[in-house]
Amino acid sequence: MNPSDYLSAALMIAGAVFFLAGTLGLLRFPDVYSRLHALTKADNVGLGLVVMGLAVQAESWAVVGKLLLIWLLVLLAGASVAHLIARGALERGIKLWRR
Amino acid sequence: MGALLSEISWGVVLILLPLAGGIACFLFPRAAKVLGLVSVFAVLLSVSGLGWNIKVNGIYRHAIGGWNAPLGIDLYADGLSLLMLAATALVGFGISVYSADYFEREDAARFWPIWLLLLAALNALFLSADVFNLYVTLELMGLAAVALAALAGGRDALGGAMRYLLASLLGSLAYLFGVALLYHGFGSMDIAMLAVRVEASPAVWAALGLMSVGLLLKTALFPLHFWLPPAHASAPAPVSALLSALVVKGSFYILLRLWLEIFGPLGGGVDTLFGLLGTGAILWGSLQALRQTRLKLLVAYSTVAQIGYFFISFPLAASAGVTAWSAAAYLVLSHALAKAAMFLATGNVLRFGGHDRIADLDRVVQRLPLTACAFALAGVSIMGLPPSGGFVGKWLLLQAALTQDRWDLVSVIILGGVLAAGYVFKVIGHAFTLADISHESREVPAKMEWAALLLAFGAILLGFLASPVLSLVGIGVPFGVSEVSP
Amino acid sequence: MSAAFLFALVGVGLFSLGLYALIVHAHLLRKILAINVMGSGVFLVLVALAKRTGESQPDAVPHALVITGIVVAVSATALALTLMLKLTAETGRAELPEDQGK
Amino acid sequence: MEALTLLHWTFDILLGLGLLWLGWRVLTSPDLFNAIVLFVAFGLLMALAWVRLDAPDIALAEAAIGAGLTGALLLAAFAKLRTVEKNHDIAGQLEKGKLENRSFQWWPATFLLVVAAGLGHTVLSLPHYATGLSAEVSANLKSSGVSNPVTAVLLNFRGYDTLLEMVVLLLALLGVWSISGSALPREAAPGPILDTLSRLLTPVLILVAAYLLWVGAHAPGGAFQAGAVLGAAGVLLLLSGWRLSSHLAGLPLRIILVAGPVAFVAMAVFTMLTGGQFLEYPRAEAGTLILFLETAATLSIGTTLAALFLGERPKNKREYP
Repeated sequence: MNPSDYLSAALMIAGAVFFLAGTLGLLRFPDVYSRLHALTKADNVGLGLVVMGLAVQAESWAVVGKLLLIWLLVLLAGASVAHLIARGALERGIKLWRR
Repeated sequence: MGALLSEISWGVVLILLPLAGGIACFLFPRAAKVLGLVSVFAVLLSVSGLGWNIKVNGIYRHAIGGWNAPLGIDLYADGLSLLMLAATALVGFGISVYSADYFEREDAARFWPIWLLLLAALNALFLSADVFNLYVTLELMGLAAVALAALAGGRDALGGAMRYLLASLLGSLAYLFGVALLYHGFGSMDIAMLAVRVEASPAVWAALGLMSVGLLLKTALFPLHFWLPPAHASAPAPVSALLSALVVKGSFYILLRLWLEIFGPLGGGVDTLFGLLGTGAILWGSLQALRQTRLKLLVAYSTVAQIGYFFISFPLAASAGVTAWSAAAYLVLSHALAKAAMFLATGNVLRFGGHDRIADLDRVVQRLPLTACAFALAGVSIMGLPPSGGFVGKWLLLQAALTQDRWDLVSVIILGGVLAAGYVFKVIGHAFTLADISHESREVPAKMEWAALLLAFGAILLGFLASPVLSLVGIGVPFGVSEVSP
Repeated sequence: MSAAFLFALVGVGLFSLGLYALIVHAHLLRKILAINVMGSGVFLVLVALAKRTGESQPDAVPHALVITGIVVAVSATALALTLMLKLTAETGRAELPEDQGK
Repeated sequence: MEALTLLHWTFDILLGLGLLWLGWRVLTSPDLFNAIVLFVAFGLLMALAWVRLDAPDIALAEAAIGAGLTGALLLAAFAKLRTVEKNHDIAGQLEKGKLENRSFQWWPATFLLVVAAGLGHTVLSLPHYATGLSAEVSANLKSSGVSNPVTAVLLNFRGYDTLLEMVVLLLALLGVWSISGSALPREAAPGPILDTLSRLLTPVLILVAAYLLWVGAHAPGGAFQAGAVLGAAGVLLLLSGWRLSSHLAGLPLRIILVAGPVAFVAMAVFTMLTGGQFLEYPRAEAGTLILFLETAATLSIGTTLAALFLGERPKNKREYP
């Protein structure tokens, strides 16, 4: 193992922690809006860290470009879908959770 | 001329022609009827071309892509394939002529492309020598058949089609599982190669079980026939004819082929089981047919019964191979013609009187004499009275049973004939009875009457053609060599 | 025992689960899902056993067969869903006519 | 190394159990909508299993078609089912759909346990080492025109299967159109986000499809995966309210739908007229001809999948007088 391996391992483990947190939020949060919040926030960052971890290992800039493209696409899709779900929920009349 | 005939690879033509025809019908819906009729007629000619080719050169084999099995897929045709292709082309042509007047405008634009693709699927099925390729043709055939069965719309047709689709998909999946086991057990999908490599092992037995159940479900052998009567009885008449005469034969052909090449030599009592189920089908189907009050359902249950006869050949084949299998082949052919004629005649009655209640069939004989005649002639073949194709088939079957002293099967064959006489005469009797209820009557085009009559004539004519037809079927020795020759 | 057989057994399990659901459930959408799960099971058997080559490169033929199978499955699913919708529009219930009122 | 094997085993076993558990939940979850969402998740887990089985081509196809498009079809059907059932005014029908989950039935369950045990035993009885046709495939890969073995099998060695498969897709569409009839395009107002998203993503998806098509010759990818991505672009456009203009809904649309099968038939006729067998490409041009076939197939597959998603045939008033 050389230093770059340690770096990418650290990045990817950090990413996995974010995924774990997001998943926990998805399962434990009380209503659809807060679940979406937990999911998208954590997953976007988590995926970003994983992509960075992989980019460290990449053999060429083209691969780095592809990885970044994947991240951007997931960001775009994730944000839009979260918005659509939230809007759908509002239209259905699902109330915000208040303590 | 002869050189040209043998130079063209007619098997490929038989697949591509209806395919191209179907696509053309889809692209130009206004010309669908003309394009469809031309394509089906061309298919009929191409089958003659293939027949000529096989008669002169023997077995037809075509390595697609030039690869040869096991890497590539081969097309294969012997006498048995030729018989199925010819039956499909003949019956298909008769039904097409009928459909040209039956479907109009938008309905014609829906019917023709699907029917031509079904024809392509059937031809591809009868020509395939590869078990996975057969799966694709099975799915093609199943989806086309379901789409056609749903053409009429309405609760009954849609419900029937839905049930048919689920049964068909389940059957294909079971078959595909069998393909997976055969391939992973013996490293090939080519039937001839599998025939050489297969030896008794759990994989083969499981494949036999899965493929048999899947194909029996699609062939609607008792007690897996539950989907057939609703689907066949609620479809438009020409579609019922196609489904009963041709589509159930497709899956039966695969089963027969696999049995002859791969599973038959293994033994193991499955043939006895098939014989029992066949017996059950004959008795149950005939009794149900007798009970029906609607003509179309009666004809559909008659199909359930007649399918049983095909399976009586399996237990008889062990020691009278050629006779028993020739009987099955002859029954398949004559049932295709006769059942198509019956459904088309039923369609005429429905169109004429607006209903198909058997009790109110009174004026049919006077007003639709040709249709009544077609129904009666087809009935002669279904009952197995001489001279008819049905008679030859049942006679051969009786011969095979008698040489082995299988009196149980002899009595089933005869009893089935008597029951068939019962339900055919039930219809004819009502058609002759005068009743004075007046019906709204609609004109039935002459072509529709003649199409039914000519198909029925074909079934009768087969009674005189036994030896040429059987010698043609024997090309390539599909049934193996046996001591009894027809 | 190897990964090939592990996944092949999972395939057998999925096939059986799907068949059970196909028999037991009346709702057509559920039956369609069941057929799809069964199909996945068969595909899994077909591909898992292709890994028995003993090399890193598995047998490519079953892979191609399964891609064909996936396309066939989506075609059949589309047709089945359309039939289901039309039938429901006629009868008001997404069940086979004979199963209704059971 | 030991640890790595152990890790692989743990992963595979968890994946297998996850598949079975999800499969069970799909088929028994009381709520139909949940069942569909779980089915999509099941498809994604299947894709993971394909990766573990060294089948990246199938993983792509599964994710795009098995999970993605089938999921979209199921969800669309579910939404329509809800409207249909509302129209029929059967109150609580959907609630009933929730409760329809029948109680456990012993007879079929026992029967299927026996079936599963028998099949499991059969699978385990197969030889533990078998090469299948891999030797033949690699021996002929050079003359196939492509270097991805799966593409070689799909488009060359067993190209005839693929021809029939294109017809299966076409037939499904014919069936769907025949059953559901035709309809005038409905306007839909999806809102700005979906609109922007589809504007941004459609060109990207088309680019990805073209890339998959091209790369399929030597790496995972090919006509079906590309077609599925193209189909996804179509679904996205349809969701955001876009409809084909009625000038194009007739013959032009139909020509694109049949482009794949027509290309195959044309290729078959061409190969036979030039003295070869059915679909026997001249060795030197095999790569180019395969790319041509795949391009036509991709267009047809994409369009057909999107059309299947839409359901009704787009109406063209001049079609039937």
